[in-house]
Amino acid sequence: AMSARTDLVVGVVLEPPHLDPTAGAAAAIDEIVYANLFEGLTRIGPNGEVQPALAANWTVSGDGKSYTFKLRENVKFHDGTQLDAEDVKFSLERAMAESSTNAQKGLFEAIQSIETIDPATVTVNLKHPQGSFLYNMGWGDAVIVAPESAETNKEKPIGTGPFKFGNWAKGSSVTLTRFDDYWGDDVALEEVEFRFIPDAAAAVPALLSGDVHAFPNAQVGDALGQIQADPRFEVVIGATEGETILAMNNGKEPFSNLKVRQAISHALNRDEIILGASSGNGVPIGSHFSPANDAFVDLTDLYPHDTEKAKELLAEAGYEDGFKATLKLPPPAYARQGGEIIASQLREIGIDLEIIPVEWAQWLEQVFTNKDYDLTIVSHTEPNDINIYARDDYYFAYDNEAFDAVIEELDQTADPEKRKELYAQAQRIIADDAVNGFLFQLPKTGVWDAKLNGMWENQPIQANDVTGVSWED
Amino acid sequence: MSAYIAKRALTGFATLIVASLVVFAVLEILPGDPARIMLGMNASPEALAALRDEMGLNQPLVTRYFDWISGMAVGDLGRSYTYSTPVSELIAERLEVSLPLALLALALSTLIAIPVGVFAASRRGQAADTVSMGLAQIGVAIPNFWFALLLVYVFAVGLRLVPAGGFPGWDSGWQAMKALLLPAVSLALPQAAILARVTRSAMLEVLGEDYIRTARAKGLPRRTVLWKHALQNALIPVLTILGLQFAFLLAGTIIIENVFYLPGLGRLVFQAISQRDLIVVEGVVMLLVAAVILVNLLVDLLYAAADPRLRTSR
Amino acid sequence: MSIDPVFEASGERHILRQALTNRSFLIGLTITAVIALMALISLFWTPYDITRLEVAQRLKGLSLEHPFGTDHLGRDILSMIMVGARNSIAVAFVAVGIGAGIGVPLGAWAAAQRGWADEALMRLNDLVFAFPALLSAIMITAIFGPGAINAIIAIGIFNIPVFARVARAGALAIWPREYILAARASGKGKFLISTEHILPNIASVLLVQGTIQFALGILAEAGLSYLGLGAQPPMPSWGRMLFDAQTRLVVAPHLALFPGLAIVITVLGLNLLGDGLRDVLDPRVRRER
Amino acid sequence: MSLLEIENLSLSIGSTPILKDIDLHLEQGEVLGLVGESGSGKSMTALTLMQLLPARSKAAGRLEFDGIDILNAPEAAMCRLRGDDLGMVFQEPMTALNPVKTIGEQVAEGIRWHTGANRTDAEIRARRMLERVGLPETKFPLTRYPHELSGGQRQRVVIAIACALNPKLLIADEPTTALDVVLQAQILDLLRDLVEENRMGLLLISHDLAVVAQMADRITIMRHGEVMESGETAKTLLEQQHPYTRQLAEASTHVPAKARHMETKGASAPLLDVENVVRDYRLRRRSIFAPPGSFRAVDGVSFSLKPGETTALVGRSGCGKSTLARMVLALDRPTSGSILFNGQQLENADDADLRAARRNMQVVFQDPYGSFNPRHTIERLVAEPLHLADEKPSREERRQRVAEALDNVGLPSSAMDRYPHEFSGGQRQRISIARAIIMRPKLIIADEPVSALDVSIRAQILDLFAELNATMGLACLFITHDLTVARALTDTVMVMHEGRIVERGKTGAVFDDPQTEPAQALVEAAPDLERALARRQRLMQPRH
Ligand SMILES: Nc1ncnc2c1ncn2[C@@H]1O[C@H](COP(=O)(O)OP(=O)(O)OP(=O)(O)O)[C@@H](O)[C@H]1O
Ligand SMILES: Nc1ncnc2c1ncn2[C@@H]1O[C@H](COP(=O)(O)OP(=O)(O)OP(=O)(O)O)[C@@H](O)[C@H]1O
Ligand SMILES: [Mg+2]
Ligand SMILES: [Mg+2]
Repeated sequence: AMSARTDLVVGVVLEPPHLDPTAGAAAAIDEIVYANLFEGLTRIGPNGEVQPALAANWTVSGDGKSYTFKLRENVKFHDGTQLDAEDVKFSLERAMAESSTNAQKGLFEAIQSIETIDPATVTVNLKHPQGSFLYNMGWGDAVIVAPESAETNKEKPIGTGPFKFGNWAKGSSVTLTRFDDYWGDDVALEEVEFRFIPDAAAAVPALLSGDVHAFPNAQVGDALGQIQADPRFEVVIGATEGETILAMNNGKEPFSNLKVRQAISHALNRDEIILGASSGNGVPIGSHFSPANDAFVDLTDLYPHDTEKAKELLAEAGYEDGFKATLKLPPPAYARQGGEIIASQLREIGIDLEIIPVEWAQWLEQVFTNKDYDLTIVSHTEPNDINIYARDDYYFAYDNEAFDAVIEELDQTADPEKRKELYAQAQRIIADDAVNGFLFQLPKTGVWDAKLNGMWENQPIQANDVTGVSWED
Repeated sequence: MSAYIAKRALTGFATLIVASLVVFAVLEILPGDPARIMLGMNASPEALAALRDEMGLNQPLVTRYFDWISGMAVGDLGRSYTYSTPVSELIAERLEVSLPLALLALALSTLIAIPVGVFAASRRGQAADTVSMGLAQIGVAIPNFWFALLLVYVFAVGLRLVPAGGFPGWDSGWQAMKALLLPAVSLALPQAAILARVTRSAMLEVLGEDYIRTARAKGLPRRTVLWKHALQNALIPVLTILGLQFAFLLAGTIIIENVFYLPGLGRLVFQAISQRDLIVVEGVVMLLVAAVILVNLLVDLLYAAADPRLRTSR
Repeated sequence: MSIDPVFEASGERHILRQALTNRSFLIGLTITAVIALMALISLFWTPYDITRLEVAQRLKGLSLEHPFGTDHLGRDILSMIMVGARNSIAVAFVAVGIGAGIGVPLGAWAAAQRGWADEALMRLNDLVFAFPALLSAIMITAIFGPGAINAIIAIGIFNIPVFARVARAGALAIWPREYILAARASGKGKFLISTEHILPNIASVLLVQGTIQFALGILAEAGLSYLGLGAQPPMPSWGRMLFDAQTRLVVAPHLALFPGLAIVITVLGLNLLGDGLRDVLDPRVRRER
Repeated sequence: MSLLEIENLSLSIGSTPILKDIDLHLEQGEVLGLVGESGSGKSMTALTLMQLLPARSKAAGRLEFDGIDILNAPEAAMCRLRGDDLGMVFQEPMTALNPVKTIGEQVAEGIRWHTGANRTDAEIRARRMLERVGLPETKFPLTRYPHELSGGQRQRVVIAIACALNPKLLIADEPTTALDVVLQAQILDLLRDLVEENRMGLLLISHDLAVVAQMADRITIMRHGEVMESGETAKTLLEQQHPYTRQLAEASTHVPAKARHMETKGASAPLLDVENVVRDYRLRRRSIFAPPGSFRAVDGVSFSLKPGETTALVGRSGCGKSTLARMVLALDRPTSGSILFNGQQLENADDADLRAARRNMQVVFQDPYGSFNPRHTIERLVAEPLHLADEKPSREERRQRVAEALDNVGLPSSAMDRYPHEFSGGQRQRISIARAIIMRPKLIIADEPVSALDVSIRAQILDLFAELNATMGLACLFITHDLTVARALTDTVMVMHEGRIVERGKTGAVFDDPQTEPAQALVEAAPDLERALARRQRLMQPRH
């Protein structure tokens, strides 16, 4: 019998700047190395659950302030060195350090100290109980690296995963190859190539011509229908952590007026927006929270599409004749196309939007840093990031003490039920305040060869874990 | 002749200096903070400051300019912000794609255009002339990215003869060549169309010259006169266009490299601009300016090769 | 003394007759006129209002209501093409205006002045030429943000050296003519000679170059828009329509077909017009680049 | 059987008839002169013979060369004939050679093609041929390019190409018009030698009766595509039976009635005083370090001109005549020396200072067409110097003055609203003279004002100059290489050679008895119809 193929070409949109997930924010890094090349103490599973990884198991102290991890036996780095507790201590301390360039230093903020009990046991002491600690340790930014190779990981990453670094053809692709001394079960694939295809228009022919076998996150827009109908391909619409919102500058007239924000929320027709901006894929949201999350509360009915109501509210706020405002749009298609639709919808209630397209660089500077904007459309893709509404000086310019209190409590709470309730509370507060126009959850449109098994359906974190992928014979 | 080259080198050098000032100044006023772009939305202010420091962005303008220029003098183009590898290495890698692509396109367009142009000129006013020049008109009018997409759907998606895009690297030999085929064709088409028209009109002009009549009066048949006497004389305007085209091909591949997601110079610089990887942009632009200067010089030397009158007059 | 009879027909009719029998010119003129008319009509009327989106009607194929179908936001593509013509043409036109308005006087001046002024101008020209045009256009749009105005500036700047070169080459060829010597012997200065004698005599070359640059401008706008740097929503332009169409080629090829054809036809028309003009205006003038 | 026999040859291009019923015949070793005014169809006759006619041409009649029916010969047969038995020398030596090929290649090419000789053999023959036309290997190696040769040398190469395979018939289409008189004489000598040596037939096309009279055994006179008269040269030209022949002969020896202007008063102050003028042209640097070389085009020239005086400036091509003229006109500045016009220093004056001088000094150029902006009306063209008037004339006044000037040169005022291309060559030159005199200048500088014109038109213009000189008392500096013209129009003459004035004096005296070598060469080489005919008659006497 013919043996199954063992090569895989995965299409990804962006090329990473380097390959060290502990030294850069770019999601493109994790999309290649997470779980494939680097592993942490824990890992995030296909549905966002925390699973054991380098730590085979762990115990938590009664006060929730101390975690003891039992490491797996016989774990080897790709350069042949052995993993031990010292490596874990080194990795975490390196990430926490003052001079650390870790992009998510917040993940390690709660850590007080790290103790190595024996070569296979590590204890992490926290300053205060942290509900999300095990989840945090599953992030790409918290993977375990070896002191010998930590500094050169950017160019030549050395991890403990089932694939080792093969080759990086800059601008083109990164190739990983099977690591034969892997501690766990052997993976089915010999070689995985992550090919960078930034242009949406190029993705479709790449797929149709068979050049690329899988796009875990295909930006193929309206072509999706066509691909879906093609038996050669499997299309899976999953969920991401990307809340797409119409962000409003709450610190600026007239958006500082609750009634105006509510009027805008009523004027939005989510179905039309999803159809036009995301080819009809995407789950409507009513607050800044992912429907895939357990704690999700559906608040989409709070401000149903109602032009009359919107006009009324606008009149109450003192803008009978509407007003003019700007809408700054970053490059992604959901923003540019969504922007055109939203502009046309708001025109119905008398708000005249001037569309200003900006590049990411300008968006970051003008909108995100300088808050020089009225409205903008953007997708927030970090998981569980409702806490950004509690940040001072965040670009929404939203300030609500009640909300801040909820987030603070959430941070201290480990009990799942309690956390769920607090999350619900938080969702409701920002929805009531109509801080932003909440549009939809970005879909994860996975497209791959129908003969391919084991691709992730959802994208709980930004990663393309191919350790479980295999070809059908 | 060598004195001439020396003079040209001198003016070329001066042009480079001015160009470096322009590039540096333009990029200086480019809005957007490279450090911010590298670290993303949620980066802390300290991390930002540290990175800015590390990238040398906090130094005074003049210092940075001279650092850059003096580095360039010894072949050090600096280190990319986004890739954190030496810019010269990045450029060298990308040239491996862009240079062969440009040369291939140039070869294709020349090999198609010159015979077509000569042929059309020799049949002035006849059906063959009308048809080939009509096609050339259309070739000039088609946006090359549009043509490229059509090619992809026909030859990559439909017939599956070549890949739809990407570049497997030169190690893969023939595969690499295949990957460059469609991009080269789509680059070559409008160039060939222009070149064919230039060749034709240059030929027509030459064919009206007295010495063509002299050659015919020697008893040489038409075809011999066409290829042996007329073509070399028509070469000057053709060379001019070829020179312009090469510079265009090397830099103007931005769009085509995007369509075919080729890791070439054009895409490198496009990406670098949007990511504010200024040092890369500076390096690439300087390289392109130098290439244009060099190609111009080369073209002028070729002029002299094609036309002996230009050899002694300088 | 005997008086010679004065004979032969007047020149003006001659040009008109030439024009009416020149095939390229006629075809080119017709195409250009139709496109211009379409753009003009769109100022007053289009089949549908393109500022109103009917998302539910998106990506409809060709039909009686929508002869060219609808786009991804449910707009009528015929209407979009009409309005897009306006923008594409306006961008190219103003860019040519900038290029000619600055380049021609510069070129004429350099030719009149010779010496260091000429040298300096030519080096400056080389410098602009040395910068890859598209790349610089990208930088300009990166500084000022993408948009039609900036596309105009970017394309316009690169038209300047083209016109300067053509004007200079044309003027240099005219300066040694005997009638210039005669004018100088009549005490006319460089400025008067340039405006009275040089410019009218290079006008036809410039006109021809103008149509070429116009055509190139439309292609350049399309290229910039294709990279997302040209006209911006809600303003349609042919290039931007292609940009929007590229991801939908498999599902709705008409999205790319019509704007693409519009570009091809317009550029073709302009090129034919330019070729025709060259023949009509001055069959003797040698083509200069 | 004759070598060449043409009977009833007609030619039309498109629907325009060009040649009508031409009859010609030519024997071996005979020279046939074909003369006629411009556009009479001389070149077309030659091209028909070579079958190198422009597109859409149709020839009919009988054209037999060496027993071959040329009009019906296939292209391949013509290719065998051209360059082998049938050679042709074209009018313009400057453009007749391919600029990118060496002269060796160009001469050898035909030899190789026709004889199948290998490169070395062909080159040996080419070398021999070039030596034959006076370009010896030692000084002119085969590897020279055409631009490295002078006009006369190039014309020799063209002749070498045409004669490389000892053709039975050589057609020479105005082989000397682009050359100066001295060179012309050399080329004509060469052609004569070739005819004698190989018993070659020569069809010599020219509009210059003197040249033909000197060379041809028989002559055929054409006009408007028809043969007017043909016969033995001396007889035809002396007897002048056909009225057109008489007209042509008169025109080419035309001397304006010397209705001379008022006597130059010896005492009057000079109008123009040129003192030791030098003009150096800078040459391109050979290297960045070497100082730029220079070429002295005018070398220490001094002369003066009194009001009303006419002076000729003659000399070989390139001797510096035009350069001197431009400096006198203040269109160019001398490197050193001084020019005093009408009491005003010109050499360093700026444009504003020059207005007064310009008002009194105008210019007429060689090429009447090139000296007009083709886009301006005659009114505007003629009125151009009015720019110099202190008061801007009104529109009526301007038209008035233009009409007057046109009248002075014999043109109707209706010409005013027309464009230059609507006029004949002679009329155009009149218009440019009208422009020159509209400001009533004291001096006119005429740089070869008739050399581009046909003989018959030339005569009219010379008359006009003579008349203007008489009626207006214009002083005139007349630049020419044509001694007949100088003799006809001027009181004094200056002979220029390599930038210097080598001889000067009363026109008649200098030409009758030239003292310096350059002047002698000029006079000797100048073709002269009467002298040529006289010699021809002497030669023919014994045969009677
Ligand atoms: N290619 C052409 N197409 C149409 N008519 C032509 C063409 N070439 C020449 N003619 C016309 O044919 C006639 C004869 O021209 P040809 O050249 O034989 O004159 P020519 O006697 O040689 O005059 P010249 O002394 O000026 O050389 C002229 O009226 C000319 O206008
Ligand atoms: N701009 C220039 N640079 C260098 N040399 C020049 C320039 N103009 C003219 N010469 C040279 O100066 C010499 C005199 O030229 P000029 O035009 O005065 O000759 P000419 O006597 O009028 O000849 P022709 O009878 O052919 O018109 C020539 O050898 C010419 O090559
Ligand atoms: Mg002739
Ligand atoms: Mg001269």
